[in-house]
Amino acid sequence: MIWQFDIIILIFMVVTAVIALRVKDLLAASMVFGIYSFLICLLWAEMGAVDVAFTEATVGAGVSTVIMVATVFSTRRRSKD
Amino acid sequence: MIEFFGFLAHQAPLVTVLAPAFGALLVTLFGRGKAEAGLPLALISLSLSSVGAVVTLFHVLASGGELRYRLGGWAPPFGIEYRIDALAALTAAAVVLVGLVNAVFSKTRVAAEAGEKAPFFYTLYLFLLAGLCGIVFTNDAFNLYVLIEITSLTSYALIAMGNRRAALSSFNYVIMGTVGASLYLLGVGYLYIKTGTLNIDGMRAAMAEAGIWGDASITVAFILILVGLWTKMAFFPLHGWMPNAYSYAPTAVGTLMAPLMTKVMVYVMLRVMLFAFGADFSYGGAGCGDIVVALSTVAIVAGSLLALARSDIKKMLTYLIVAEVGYMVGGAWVGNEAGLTGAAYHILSDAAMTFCLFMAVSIIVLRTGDHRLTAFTGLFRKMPLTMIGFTVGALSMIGLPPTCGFFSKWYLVGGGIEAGRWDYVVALLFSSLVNAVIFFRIFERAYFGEMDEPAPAGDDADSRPSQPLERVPWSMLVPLFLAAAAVLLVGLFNNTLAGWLRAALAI
Amino acid sequence: MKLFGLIAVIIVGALLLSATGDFPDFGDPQSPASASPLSTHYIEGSVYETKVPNLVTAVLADYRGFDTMFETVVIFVAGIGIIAVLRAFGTPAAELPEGGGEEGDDDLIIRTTCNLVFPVIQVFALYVVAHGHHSPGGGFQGGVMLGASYILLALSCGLPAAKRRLGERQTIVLAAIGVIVFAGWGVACVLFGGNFLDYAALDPIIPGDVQMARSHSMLGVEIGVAFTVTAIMFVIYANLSTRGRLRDGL
Amino acid sequence: MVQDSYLPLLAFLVSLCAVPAIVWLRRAPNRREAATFVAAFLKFGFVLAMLPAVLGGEVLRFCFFEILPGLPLEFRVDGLGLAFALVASGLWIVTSLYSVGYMRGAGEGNQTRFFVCFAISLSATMGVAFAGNLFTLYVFYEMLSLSTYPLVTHHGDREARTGGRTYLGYLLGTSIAFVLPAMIYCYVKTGSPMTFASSGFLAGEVGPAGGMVLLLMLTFGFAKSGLMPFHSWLPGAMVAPTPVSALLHAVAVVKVGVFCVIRVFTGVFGTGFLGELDVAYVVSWAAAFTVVTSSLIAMSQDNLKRRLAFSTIGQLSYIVLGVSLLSPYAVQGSMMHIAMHAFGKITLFFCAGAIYVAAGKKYVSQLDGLGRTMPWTMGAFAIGAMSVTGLPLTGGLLSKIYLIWGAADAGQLALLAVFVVSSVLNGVYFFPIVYRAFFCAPEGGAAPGGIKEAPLACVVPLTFTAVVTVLLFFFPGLLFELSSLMIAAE
Amino acid sequence: MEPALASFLQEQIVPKFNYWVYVVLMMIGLYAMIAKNNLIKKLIGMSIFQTAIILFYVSVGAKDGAGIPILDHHTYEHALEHPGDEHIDRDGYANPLPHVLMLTAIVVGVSTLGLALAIAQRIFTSFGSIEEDEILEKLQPGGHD
Repeated sequence: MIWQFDIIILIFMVVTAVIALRVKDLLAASMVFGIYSFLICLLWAEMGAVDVAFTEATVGAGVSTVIMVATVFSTRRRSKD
Repeated sequence: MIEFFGFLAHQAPLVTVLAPAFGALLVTLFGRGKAEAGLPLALISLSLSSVGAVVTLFHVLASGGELRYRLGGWAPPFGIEYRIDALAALTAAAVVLVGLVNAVFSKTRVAAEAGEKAPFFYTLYLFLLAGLCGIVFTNDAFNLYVLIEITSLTSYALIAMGNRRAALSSFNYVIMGTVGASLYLLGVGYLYIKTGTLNIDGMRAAMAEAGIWGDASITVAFILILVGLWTKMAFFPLHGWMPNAYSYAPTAVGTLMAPLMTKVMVYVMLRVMLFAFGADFSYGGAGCGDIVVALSTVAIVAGSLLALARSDIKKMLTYLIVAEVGYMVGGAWVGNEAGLTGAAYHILSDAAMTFCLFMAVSIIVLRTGDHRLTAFTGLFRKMPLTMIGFTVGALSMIGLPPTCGFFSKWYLVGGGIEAGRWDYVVALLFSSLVNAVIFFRIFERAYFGEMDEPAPAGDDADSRPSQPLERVPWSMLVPLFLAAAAVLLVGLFNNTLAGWLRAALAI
Repeated sequence: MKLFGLIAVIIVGALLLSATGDFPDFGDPQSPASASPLSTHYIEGSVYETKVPNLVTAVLADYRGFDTMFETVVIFVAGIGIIAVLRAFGTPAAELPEGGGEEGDDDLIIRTTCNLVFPVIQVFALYVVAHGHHSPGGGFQGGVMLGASYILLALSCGLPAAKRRLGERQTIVLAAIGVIVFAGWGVACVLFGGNFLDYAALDPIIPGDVQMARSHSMLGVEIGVAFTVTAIMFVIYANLSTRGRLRDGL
Repeated sequence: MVQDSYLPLLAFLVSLCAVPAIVWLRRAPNRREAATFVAAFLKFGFVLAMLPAVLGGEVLRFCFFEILPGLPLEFRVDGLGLAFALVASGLWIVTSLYSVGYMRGAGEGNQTRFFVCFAISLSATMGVAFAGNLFTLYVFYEMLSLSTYPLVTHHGDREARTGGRTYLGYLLGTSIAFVLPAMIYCYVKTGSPMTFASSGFLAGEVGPAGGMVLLLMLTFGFAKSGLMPFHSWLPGAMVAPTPVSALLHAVAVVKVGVFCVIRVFTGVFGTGFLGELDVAYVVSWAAAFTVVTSSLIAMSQDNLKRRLAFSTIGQLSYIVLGVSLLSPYAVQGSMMHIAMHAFGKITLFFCAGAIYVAAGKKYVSQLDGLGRTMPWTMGAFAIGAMSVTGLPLTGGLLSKIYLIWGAADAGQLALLAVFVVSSVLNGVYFFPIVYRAFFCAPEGGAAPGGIKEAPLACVVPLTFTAVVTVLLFFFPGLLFELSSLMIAAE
Repeated sequence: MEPALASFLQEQIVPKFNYWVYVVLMMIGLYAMIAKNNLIKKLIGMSIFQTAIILFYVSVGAKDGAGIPILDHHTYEHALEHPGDEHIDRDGYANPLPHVLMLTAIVVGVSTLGLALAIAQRIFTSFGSIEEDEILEKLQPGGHD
């Protein structure tokens, strides 16, 4: 566990979370959310939770993002907020 | 032979939970595309489950209080265990029996409303029941969370199978339900970080041993868990998701969830209050008893008044549930035996009477094709049998003897008086009076027939059934009568039931 | 709504932060959660009871196996729920309003690459499932990867191509079988006289000692988990990308 | 003293058992009515069968089962209850006969429903009369409220609907809002089964302030007793067919109300304990106010049945006033007045109904000269009026004497004056009717053609009750004994 | 810097920064769930909300100086050969229990997300919009509450 690393990832996580919620393009939001998941995955690995990191990588960064993109494609891409 | 029966009795809780689960899986495997393929399997598995629940109940009573079942054979806190007392066994029995009877009741409706998706409908339906039973039995805080999520996911999907309004209300439910469940999970996390265990009894023991009752994090955990559960049980003002969800959902779902979901969550609240935190903390250390009773008073009054203002029958009933949840929360929090018994007893009685009313109203809405109060016009003459069922449920809601609603009110009011919470007592009586107004308004309409007054404005096309029923089949009437009989029986045997509950909740 | 949201956030945030001061320090090995007999037993004792070096797998599949079974059910229910909500059996495509997506045309390079990668992913996924006892991984991770391989196929070569490998009916059956394997394993324990999911009861029919019975049983249920997860991940994708029509997706 | 017996249960059940028979025979009106009569006679028989034991000082007890912890659902038949049950079941026979005549004469619809509800409400009345504790009393009280609703709203028109709404609104509202919490409070605080006892089960359990609140809640909560300000359901309920008004609103329902109030005073608190608490005066003044006010209102009513209704309100408050005086004479007077007023008032209602059936007249101002065409009816009316006013040769005099005696005994001269003044007022609003009927010329000169005496099925009952009213003056022994049983027990 | 503030930082924030950040993330998610108008945005908020809780749990399980919760080969072989000799040190391994729980929570999260997206698509199919205000507008003529 390296706390400097920890802090950097956490800061990036907050930033990506805010960006994911602020961009008006839902496709971009989904992708940024994928980045957010990937950062979390890094964080877990760094904190020693390798199994959680593995799951998060496959489920969070992988499938979640894909199904979100799929939904964006079959609905609207623009969001009002 | 005796050994064999002992073995069966030992495994009965497992049968209660797993029979619906296996039923669901088999429905998925074998029910392909046919509308009624799932029904026989659902009925068989639920009957099996009911037998399991009843055997469990008698086993609990015979063994003097509680049963424990170690899943995976691991001793707690390493493994997950079931802890079943009379309250749990009764609640589980109520859950599976309602599920079974409702499966019969909704036989024709599932075919009509779910069509080709009927097997999937039954899969979700059965898993919902399995989840509810699991919630009732488990003694592990995290297992509880997983099961809560199973019931939530199944109910989101089941509700969303209704019309387009149902999908929208289901989405709201997803948002609020997730917040509720997540807050519960967070609260469990707070407890875990302070106690290092997930076993509900173990938490209380660990907190007592470490003497950390006064810590801020324990209080916050308590509040988080409670707020989470309140969201799931639609405690005013966190009830926003419920009225639309229950009234636009498919018929079979409304009649299943209205009697069960909120009640099981009340059960969980009782469990958490008494066993995870202990009565001393819940009523003393947490220091929020007075506020919660005041909140429940507000919930009762608000629920009743909102119900009074509705012209949509099902929505009116859901607001009545909001008020009933207020009853139970208040009863659980006045902090004495009578109140607690009342709250626990009301879980059963409210399940019976809500079930009865929802079935009657569903029949009426389907038969008349009208979802507003105008549907009732002249019904005593047109649909006397349905109205008998409706009347029994309504009298119970008002709280007239010998229905179960009267006796739960009796215990709750007694608890309120004993604790000196006059505001709560007045709210209970007020809600009885409002219920009387609501239901006698309906009776009047049903009894006198045509009335020359303008129809209430605001027709809502989405809650109107597409095609009125030609006639009411017996498969709908018999379940209604069973529920009405349950309302009366739970009332008449309240003394016995309350005795068991009192022993289970001994504080 | 925004104001209400702000107020709710401030109240809940303040509540949560008020408790933070009370927690043991981050990473403190002596915190109650880390020093409790529970976690100590899992770390120090589980290998003697299960012979599985990956502690997470041991706890996941054995000590808290009942949780994991219901976790599989959660996945299963989600998949069935999505079908129940979204799947439009036989609805003509013209009746549904069009979304913003446009059909991308097939690209030879992508198709070829994916066809090459597809078996590799699957083999690795199977390794993850099977090797979960000794390294990070297990039924969930492997299952998701297997599912992802089909998703990749659907993305690159179109949904029909993926459906040829894993048809809708087969998917649902596979998912159900996965849960049945897990729950059935538990029932088998009951039939051999143990409690539900008490793998030790299966000692008579599984080679090796009691610990190995547990270890092998874990592998068995992990495979069940993998079945379900594979199938449901694909179901989720297939339905969501086509709005339940299961024709050509993205 | 206490003796287990199935007789109370039989007396209670017999009219309930008649319900399926009545429904089954709905296509054959004659046989349907026969079922009613059989049940009525059986019920009266069962009640009579209890008489010897009760007169011998026994209390007949029947316990269903323990419905709440330590709280049985049980019947206990004592003198007061039996007296009431005798009156109610006896008058059911008469009323049944009358209602056959009336319902057929006036061509009312839904007669099966009418007789069914009638039978159920009689069972409920028996339940109230026999109730052994406050809880049982409450259960049957509510049963009575509900089962009489279809009777009150029998006509199903707008007026009936409004009347029915007021009826249920007042009765259910007060019982849920006042009686229920008061009862639960008693249960929680005393933990006793709330069995009626002559010394009162609340004795010594509550202080003056609490006692005052409980007494007021219980007295006003049983709104069937018509105490102001919860009286307006009664005039509203007069939209019902006359047999209903007669039996229910002269005997069963309203008498159940005052019966409950008597139980509250004698069984719940006990007159001795109330004397210690010194709180009953509030009820006395409320009742006195009701007596005077309702008499004044009655004078201004032109609708005959409404005039009778307001008269009933006043007479009921006599009973409440009497019992609230706490003097043994007044309490005995109250109990006797239940019966005396019942016979007098039911005669009056029968007459009003007979007039409606025969002449189609509802208003006092239309009655000129009717005595000449309907001598039996108007003669009975005169006797009923005498009894209610309290004139000699009718039973009403006896109970009134006891009441006045009690007031004097309690030293409440002002309340004694209320009795006297209101008796005068009773005369003032009744005798003009008799005068008009016999001594005024009919409107438009000669007697209008077509008006004849009412059907026989109507005339016989009203004659019978008028005769009983007179007989009660000469032979009050049984009533006197039953009511003094209660006094002796104190 | 004020000494009080410094000591607060020293004692409350620095050693527990993970617990602070998870609250921040959670509140971001919660705000999005309540205040955002777009259904997909609400769901992104919901996912952030759930991951924040996972962050909390995993932080609970973390230990300074501990490795991943998998026994290294040497220790494992030793344990197999000498079952009686309990030489595993709990401080050397992260607490596995929160990891197990969070595996479940992640799975629950993705299931909820998938189902919610399906419902959102269904809403889009029926209403032609995924903006909450537009949908409610479409319901206006007939619907109430």
